[in-house]
Amino acid sequence: MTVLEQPGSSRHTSGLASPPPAWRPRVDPAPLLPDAEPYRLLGTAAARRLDPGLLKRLYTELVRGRRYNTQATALTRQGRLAVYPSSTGQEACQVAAALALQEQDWLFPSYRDTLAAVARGLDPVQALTLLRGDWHTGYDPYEHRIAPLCTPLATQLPHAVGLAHAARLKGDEVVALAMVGDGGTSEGDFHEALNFAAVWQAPVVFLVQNNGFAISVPLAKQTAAPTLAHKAVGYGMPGRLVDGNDAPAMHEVLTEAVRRAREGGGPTLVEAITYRVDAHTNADDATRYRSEAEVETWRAHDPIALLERELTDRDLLGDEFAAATRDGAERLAADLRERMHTDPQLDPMDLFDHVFTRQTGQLRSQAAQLRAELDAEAEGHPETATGTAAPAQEARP
Amino acid sequence: MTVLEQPGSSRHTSGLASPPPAWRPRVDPAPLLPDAEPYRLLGTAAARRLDPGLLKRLYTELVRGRRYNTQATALTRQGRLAVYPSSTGQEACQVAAALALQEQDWLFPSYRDTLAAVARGLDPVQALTLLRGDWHTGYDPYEHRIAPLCTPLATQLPHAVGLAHAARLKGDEVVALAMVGDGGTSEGDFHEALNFAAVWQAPVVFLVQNNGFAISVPLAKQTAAPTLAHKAVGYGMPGRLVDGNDAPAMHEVLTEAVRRAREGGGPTLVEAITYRVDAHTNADDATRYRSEAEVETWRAHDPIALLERELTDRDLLGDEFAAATRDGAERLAADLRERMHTDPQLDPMDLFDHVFTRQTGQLRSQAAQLRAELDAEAEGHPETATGTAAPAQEARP
Amino acid sequence: MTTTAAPTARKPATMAQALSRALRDAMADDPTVHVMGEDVGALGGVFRVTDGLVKEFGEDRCSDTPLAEAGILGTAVGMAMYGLRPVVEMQFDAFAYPAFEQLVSHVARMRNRTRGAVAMPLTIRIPYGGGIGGVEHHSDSSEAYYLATPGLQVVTPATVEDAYGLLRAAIASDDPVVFLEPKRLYWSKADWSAEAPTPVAPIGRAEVRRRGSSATLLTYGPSLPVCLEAAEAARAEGWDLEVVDLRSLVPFDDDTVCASVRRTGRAVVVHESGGFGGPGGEIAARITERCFHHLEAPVLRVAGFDIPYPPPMLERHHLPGVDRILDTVARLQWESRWTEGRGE
Amino acid sequence: MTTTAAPTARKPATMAQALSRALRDAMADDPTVHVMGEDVGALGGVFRVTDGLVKEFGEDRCSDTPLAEAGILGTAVGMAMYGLRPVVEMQFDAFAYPAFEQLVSHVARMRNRTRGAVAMPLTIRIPYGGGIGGVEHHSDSSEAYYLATPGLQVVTPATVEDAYGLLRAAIASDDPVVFLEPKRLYWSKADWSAEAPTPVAPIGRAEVRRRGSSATLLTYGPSLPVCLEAAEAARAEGWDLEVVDLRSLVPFDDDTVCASVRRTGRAVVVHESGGFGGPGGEIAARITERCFHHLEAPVLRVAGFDIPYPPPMLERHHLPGVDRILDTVARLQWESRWTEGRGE
Ligand SMILES: Cc1ncc(C[n+]2csc(CCOP(=O)(O)OP(=O)(O)O)c2C)c(N)n1
Ligand SMILES: Cc1ncc(C[n+]2csc(CCOP(=O)(O)OP(=O)(O)O)c2C)c(N)n1
Ligand SMILES: [Mg+2]
Ligand SMILES: [Mg+2]
Repeated sequence: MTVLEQPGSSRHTSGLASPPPAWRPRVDPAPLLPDAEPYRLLGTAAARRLDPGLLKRLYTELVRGRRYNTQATALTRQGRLAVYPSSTGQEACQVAAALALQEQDWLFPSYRDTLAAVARGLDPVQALTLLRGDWHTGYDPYEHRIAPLCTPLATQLPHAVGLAHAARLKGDEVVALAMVGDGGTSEGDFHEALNFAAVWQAPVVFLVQNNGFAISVPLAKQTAAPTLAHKAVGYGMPGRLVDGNDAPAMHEVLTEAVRRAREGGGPTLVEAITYRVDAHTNADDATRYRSEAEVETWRAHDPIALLERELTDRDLLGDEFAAATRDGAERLAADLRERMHTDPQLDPMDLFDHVFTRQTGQLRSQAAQLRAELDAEAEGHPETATGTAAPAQEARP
Repeated sequence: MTVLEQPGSSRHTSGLASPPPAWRPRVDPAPLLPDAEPYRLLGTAAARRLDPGLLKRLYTELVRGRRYNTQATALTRQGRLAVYPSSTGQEACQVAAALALQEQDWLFPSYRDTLAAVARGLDPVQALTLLRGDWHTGYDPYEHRIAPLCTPLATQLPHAVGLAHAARLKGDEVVALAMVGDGGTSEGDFHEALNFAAVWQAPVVFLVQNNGFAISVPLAKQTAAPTLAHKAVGYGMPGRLVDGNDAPAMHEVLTEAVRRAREGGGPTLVEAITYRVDAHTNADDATRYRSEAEVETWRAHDPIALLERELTDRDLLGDEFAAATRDGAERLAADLRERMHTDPQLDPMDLFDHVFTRQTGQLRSQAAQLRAELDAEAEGHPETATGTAAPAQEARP
Repeated sequence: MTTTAAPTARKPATMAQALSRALRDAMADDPTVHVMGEDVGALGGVFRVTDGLVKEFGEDRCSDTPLAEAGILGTAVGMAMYGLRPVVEMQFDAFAYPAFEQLVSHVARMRNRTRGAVAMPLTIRIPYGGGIGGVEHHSDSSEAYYLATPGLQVVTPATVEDAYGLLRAAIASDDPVVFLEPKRLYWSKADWSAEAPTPVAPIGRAEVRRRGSSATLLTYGPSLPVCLEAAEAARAEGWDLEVVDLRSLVPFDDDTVCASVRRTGRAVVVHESGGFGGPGGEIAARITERCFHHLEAPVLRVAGFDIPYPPPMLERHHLPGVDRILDTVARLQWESRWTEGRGE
Repeated sequence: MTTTAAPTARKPATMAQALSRALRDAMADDPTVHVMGEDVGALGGVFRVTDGLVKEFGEDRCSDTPLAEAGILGTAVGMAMYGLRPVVEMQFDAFAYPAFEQLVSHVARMRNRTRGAVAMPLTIRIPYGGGIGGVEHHSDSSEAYYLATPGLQVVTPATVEDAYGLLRAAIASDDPVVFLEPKRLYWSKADWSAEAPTPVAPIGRAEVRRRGSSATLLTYGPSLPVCLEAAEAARAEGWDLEVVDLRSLVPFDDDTVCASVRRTGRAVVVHESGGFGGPGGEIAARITERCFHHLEAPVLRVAGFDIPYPPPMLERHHLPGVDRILDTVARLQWESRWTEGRGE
């Protein structure tokens, strides 16, 4: 099995000579390889066995998630968010990532994964401070065990590995689920994180949302691999390929990977095939690099529509449930809208807190300088008074 | 084929639902996977077909290479080399890497691969300046198309990719062969280089000398992969596994990979299973992390002995040829010994040359300062006169 | 397609357009110039500086790379070894950090370690600095890292004209240049004779942007407009400030800087980068070493605070502004005449 | 196993041994302390600083990692998030560069970006500097990069006692510390009461190593012994030099430094790191800002040249030596009395 077509390449290896002494195949690679096709449940016979409660739960979250995405996008147009990297079209990945975890587990999201954080229970306003611009991380990561939204690509992956490893050393049954994009898999940190995880057999699940693009760069310019899931075998962990718009399939695969990790089976790499229906962020112009027709084919594979079809087929989408779902989503949106339309109260003096546990003398004197400037400003120049947030103009994560 | 044992994991994927629109398997992963056993020729029936000329050529180079290694190691004891990372035991990899290349090709060696550079035609004294300590790169890389010996692990790999890519853009049929250790495969630069190479289909051959250790760290703490060659599939390039002590097998696999690259077939990852018989460098204490017994099993799989057996079996190792081989190796050693026992003539003012194409004013004045100091020293303090090299005390690459 | 067309009227252009034009002209003039980076192709870069290049020169000359900065710079090193002249785009300041090892251990040293045999004619374009409301990791001023690395030239334009001229000079240089593009000046406009722009040569010359006699403001990149504004405002206080645009941090133009400071006797260095360990310390120290007898007051610094870059809504408090500059100028010991008669 | 045993006689120890002891005591005192890095296990580190730890504390507490510095530091960040106190070893200065992004974008900012919710009690041990005959990439003085990064403490011992005390303090700190170990002092010896060593607390205090009145030498790490030697030699020239060991570059001890310089009126900063953009510029600038009226001469610097670190056979020409320090002290304008009567 080699493309080099060496005469005798695998025929003459036994019997005649001893292999190099330290040589032994370490693990059987076969079970590590992903299936040839992305795993799917919706629209297949296997969907029948799915628990109605789960399907309805997923549906509620997807609808809420979509509404969250459209509301956040609207807030950028109203100048209330500096920037928003939408996960419209990727809600099944986001929701499944949150639901696959137990309370003690940790989520490591990227800038695009605020929805996963919200689905895990984080207050949307707190999830959005980074993108509103009032503070980098707007929540206490320990409260919901959600690491800070990470912008430098793939750099959160080793954090997830370290945290999961530390928990395991301590004897805690904690799993970390780390999210990264297709583009992020090209970074060295992706490689190093997966390698550490496999060597340590750390309880981590790596979820790659392959949404086809890294800003404008299509997958074909990102990798020549058969699939991103195939990268798993090079680390000695199983790779799984899933239809990322099939919420129950995503949920099943992630839940299974989380269970395996929790039971000491080590890490898994999951590639979810999905699509970024919106532009990279509101600041991006997607028409420069892809056609409307391509987007349309993916709209036809919408995660909500796919699940709706299953629910309808199985008579699970009654009027009442549908209305309650819609209402819940609208409540989330209304609440978010309202609270985001209030200017956050900021204290510029915060800049000097938390650089270190105790302020250094140097920072104390810089803080005093700013304090004096602010006081002078408050007296002399009302137009630049402190406390009011200058609306952020432009920002791209 | 999945360890997650999802019910229906690969059974329900056809017919019932359409797959995600953009989904198509990009390349067939099967041919990319390495064989289960390292490719070997010596001691197998396939060895019979090997060209006697090639076998004798390889033997000559191996014997020369071993002698080079022992001589360089001896020079460290005589204070003539600051440090030497020996490739004793790995001569088949070193020699095959050099011989697989054509004149216009490029070699990208690491600190351990001075022998490969010498086998490609580089003057051993020039190859050793880095390790003697008189200058970083002791040769003009363009002369033999040998990149500077690289110490920061795996960082030379993207260089090889870029060079090969540039040559291809220019229409030149140049192949780059880049060498890295098992430890180096854990670095982010390894990942990024292989990915770029595969995406660009650059004519590069990556040769991993898996010698079992990264200084003291054994392979099992470095990776959980079935083999390092399995990493290839994650980039979409073929992976090849070879007995790195089997010189004709190494030569065949590398030659084939080079040919494939030259013909536009893209990069290959070759893992050579070998062993570092000496310590990491003369400064290292290998008894701290491995047993003499382990080393002994590998001594029994010595690349020279393996080839010698084949030559003997086929009556190719006549007394005359054996003696000529020995003599050639001794001549190399004697010449090296002699020339390394002369102090290199160094001019400290060289320090300021080549920082930039033209010396900046700042460097000119620093140079003037040193010039004045040296002049004063030459007058007043003969004991610290310039030109004499202070012997380096300790250095570890 | 060369740049020798007859000069015509000056027209307004943004700094981004001037940079774009410089890339285009350099590629047209020299087939070894290759542009590479994330999103530099169809998208034209997130700041549109590479807009149109892929159309004009094809994907081989202007290529979207995989998303891996060490890989981008590392492969560019190899391309340079084979005789190309790569122009690498790092998408944002903080996203150049993954390439740090390649930069410090290879790009900066290749010529030196090979005794001049292997040149590194590489330009590394890095959009830097704040003031654009960027979220975390999008507003770093990372110049201190580069200027502490021997072997790198470090250049940053502050005007539309220099954006063109310095970028052409950087690409033409046989040594590596870290080319820092002030993000918040990308959309700054100036009348500019785009038909016959010229490279700035050699790299390493500061430029006096405003003549003055009371004190010298030394600055570069994003802070130049702020300093010019401060100099205007200072007239009301009776100060006539000279403003020097350093343009090149490495090589450093001691002559122009010291000539100015010797004339005015007072100096303030202004930059966004954090003060501690930032460029201002080096600049102040070397001025003091060279002009001690001429100084009526210590060289002072106005810099970003020594904190991680703030979130967008607070960044205006961090950035050196006109008031902070004037407050600092006021501290240049205008009353103390104890130094009188002290000079050479 | 704690450090409260009764003090006994002072015995000679090397700096490497003191560091080793500090690690051992810290691990014994606090089960959350974990040592990790390349070859820190069975080998005990290439400098033997972690010798014996794996035996005493097991592989979970002292672990050989895969060979990937960003991965080492990145996983350490995650471990710190879970309440551990990782002590990371980078094998050599230049091999910390691959971890630069993790260091600057995460380690240094984690506390700040989470408003104090997530602490980073991380110690990053980096053997640095030259003078040991190391080949390329084994002798960098990389401190300039770290001190320009807000959020990092930067500490470096110059004595055997401080090696222990500062490392204990670093490990005990709830904020990240870049702990720079001067390679060429690893084998330096001192009598040391190894039975009852104590942490230095708080981090951020310089120490006057030699009292003097003519001028102050400001230095740290590998250059301290050179400065002390220079101070001895200076007596013959009639100079009584004070020598200040900074110990902590961040936080910087302005009080001790300025008190010394105000007394002596003259100062020279000495370090191996390249001069341009190196720590000396910052130090000279801040002294001048604070002590201008007291200075009889500009603060001068003796530093490595602005070149890539030389090959071993030439390194002695690069490193600041006694003669170069004395030559510089001689340039401190001893004759010029024009400043007389000028100051407070
Ligand atoms: C290290 C680094 N380099 C570059 C960027 C700029 N950047 C932000 S998002 C992005 C594309 C990421 O693509 P992908 O990983 O596929 O995630 P997606 O945005 O599609 O969710 C880039 C290049 C970054 N944030 N970090
Ligand atoms: C980036 C980097 N980190 C650490 C080192 C220090 N170091 C030198 S050799 C070595 C082990 C390398 O092992 P491997 O890649 O297997 O090559 P081998 O020495 O076995 O040939 C280490 C850690 C280095 N040179 N570069
Ligand atoms: Mg993507
Ligand atoms: Mg090895």
